[in-house]
Amino acid sequence: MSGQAEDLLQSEAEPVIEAGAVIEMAQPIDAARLKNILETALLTTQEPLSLAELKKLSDAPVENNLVENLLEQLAQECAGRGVELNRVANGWRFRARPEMQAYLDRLNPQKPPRYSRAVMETLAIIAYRQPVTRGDIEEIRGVAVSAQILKTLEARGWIDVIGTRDTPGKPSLYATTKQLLDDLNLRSLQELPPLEEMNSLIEQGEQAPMP
Amino acid sequence: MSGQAEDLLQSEAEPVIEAGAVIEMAQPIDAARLKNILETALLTTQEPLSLAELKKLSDAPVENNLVENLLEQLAQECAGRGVELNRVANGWRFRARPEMQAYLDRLNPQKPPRYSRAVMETLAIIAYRQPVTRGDIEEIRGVAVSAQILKTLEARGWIDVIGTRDTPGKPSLYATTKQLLDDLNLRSLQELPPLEEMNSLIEQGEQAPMP
Amino acid sequence: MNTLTQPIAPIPGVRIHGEPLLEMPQDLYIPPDALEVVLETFQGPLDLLLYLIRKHNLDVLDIPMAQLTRQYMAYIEMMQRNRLELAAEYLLMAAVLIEIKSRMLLPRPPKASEEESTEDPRAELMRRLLEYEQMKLAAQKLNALPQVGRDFELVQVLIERTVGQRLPDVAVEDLRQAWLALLARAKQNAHHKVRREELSVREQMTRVLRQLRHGEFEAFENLFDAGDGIAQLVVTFIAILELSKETLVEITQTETLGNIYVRASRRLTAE
Repeated sequence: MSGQAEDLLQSEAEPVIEAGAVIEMAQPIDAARLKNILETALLTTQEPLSLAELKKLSDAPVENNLVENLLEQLAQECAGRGVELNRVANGWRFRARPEMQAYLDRLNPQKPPRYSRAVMETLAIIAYRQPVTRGDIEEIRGVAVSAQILKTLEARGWIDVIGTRDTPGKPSLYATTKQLLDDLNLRSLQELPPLEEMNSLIEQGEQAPMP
Repeated sequence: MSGQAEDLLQSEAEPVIEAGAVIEMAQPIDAARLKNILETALLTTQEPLSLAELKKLSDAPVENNLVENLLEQLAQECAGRGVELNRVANGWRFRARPEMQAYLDRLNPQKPPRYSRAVMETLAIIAYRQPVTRGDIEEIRGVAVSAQILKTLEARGWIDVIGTRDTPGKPSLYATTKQLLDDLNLRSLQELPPLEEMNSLIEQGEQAPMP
Repeated sequence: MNTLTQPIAPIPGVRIHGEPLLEMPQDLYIPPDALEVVLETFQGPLDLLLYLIRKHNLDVLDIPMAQLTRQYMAYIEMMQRNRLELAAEYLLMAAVLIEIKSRMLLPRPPKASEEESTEDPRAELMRRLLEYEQMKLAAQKLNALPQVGRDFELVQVLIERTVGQRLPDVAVEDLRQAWLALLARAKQNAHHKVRREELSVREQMTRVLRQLRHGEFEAFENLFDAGDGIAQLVVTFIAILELSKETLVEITQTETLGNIYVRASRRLTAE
């Protein structure tokens, strides 16, 4: 490993720096080189690097001032570029300028997140059985339904509380909203897949197609 | 339909399809700005970006040539810096030069494990003899190959099953992935170290074609 | 005393080149208790054979079988002596070596059966050794290539995605799948009756309840939209009856044939 690194270094035109090599005393700090190393470290790390950490990158002991100067230089060199070097609470870090995000989003065909099965089943029950209480949903699903699930769907604007049932505890009654229909590109709930058809699907094959 | 296609063709050089907006002349591509955006995208993404992806970063349709020129410029601008822009199997990406590793290790002492000889020999056989079955690998190594070894390489994303051999038991055929090439900073299998010329005896038709 | 110094004394009966076992290749001699480690350093019988061949500068293409077999057997014996669990491949290889050696002792048959029997019995072993060695070297070179994370790092500058994170997309198909899953489970549990139900009624129930949300009485006829077709009006009527049945609404009529009023169940709206 280290032998290999050495080989690589030797074949470079640049002067050789050996990891952990003892630097001759009183060797002047090569500021340009240190700046290079600082930049590389900051470019490869997403978390901010503190001054103390950055100082570790120098082979010879180095003043805070010098490191900070180099960092300022690096920051200035970012003028007009898509990234900038910021000083934040925990240290220094590069980040992409916010106006670049629109472009970078084009690259991120991140798979859209998916709702959990619990969320989808809850939504399905509310859609097909509205208005329902949380208790109703739990009865059909056979398991507890966390408040978080209902909150998620409410925050999305897909369900809301349209009243309470007149039973002990006065549970809220949930129904789906027009927003859900819009988002599903439906004109009315009746355009949801009919339940009977699904029933037959289940009956035919023992193995239900699971989501 | 065809009218629409025509419109699209006519406005080819135009930036965006704004309903009703009449854009007079073909807007020239701002190369400096595009280079900026390309650089930012590459700096913020660890995975290599393909030319097709990079072209999406331009507001107006752009030639491969132009993008490649800009990438070459970016690569050249890295001269003397601690990072470099490389072309690998899956596209373009920045990396820190290996000679920086000794410094970066000071900040982040955890290193991925070095793989055992068994793992590396298995990988080598898959790389140079692909596609191969587990049986093929065992035949060459002269020992059983544990499922764990193959799993390790699969989990790392370096090999995958590309089919089965049509023999009893239908053994899986393993091959290396582009990810392996990316991780070794290579563009293609041909950039792997050439196999050692063994004595001519072995080459009497036994030698598998080299990838 | 003498018996306790056994590691220093030559292991009886095991001789290589006429030398006691202790004189085995220097770097290969290991105290018996460390043998396990050595065994692990070999990737198998081919690796061990290659070591013995390379160590003694033997030509793979012209392996002196007697010598090689003797060394190999000594090694195996040493492993067994120390009761190390010996992989079957090592023993198999011993058998192969002995077989080759014995075949070489036999007089070569005349050229009668061309191909097969005139072939040097060592050929197959040589082929395997060379092929293994080739891959072994390739593995070393492969391992020497700079590897991401180990020998170099990738650049990754932070990009803050401040704008609201992407919300999951849901399609009708997802709802259908969710319901199918519920059905499948209900079927297993057997006690859930999934009745056939008119969604339109449910939809109207929701609409009416929404309309009554203010808690005040609403004229019965206001709950209907005259623009709806007859079928829709019937559905709305059924919805109101269903709501009443579920005590979600109160229906009152102060006088016979007078106006009918509907409101959300009183206790229901009083918080």
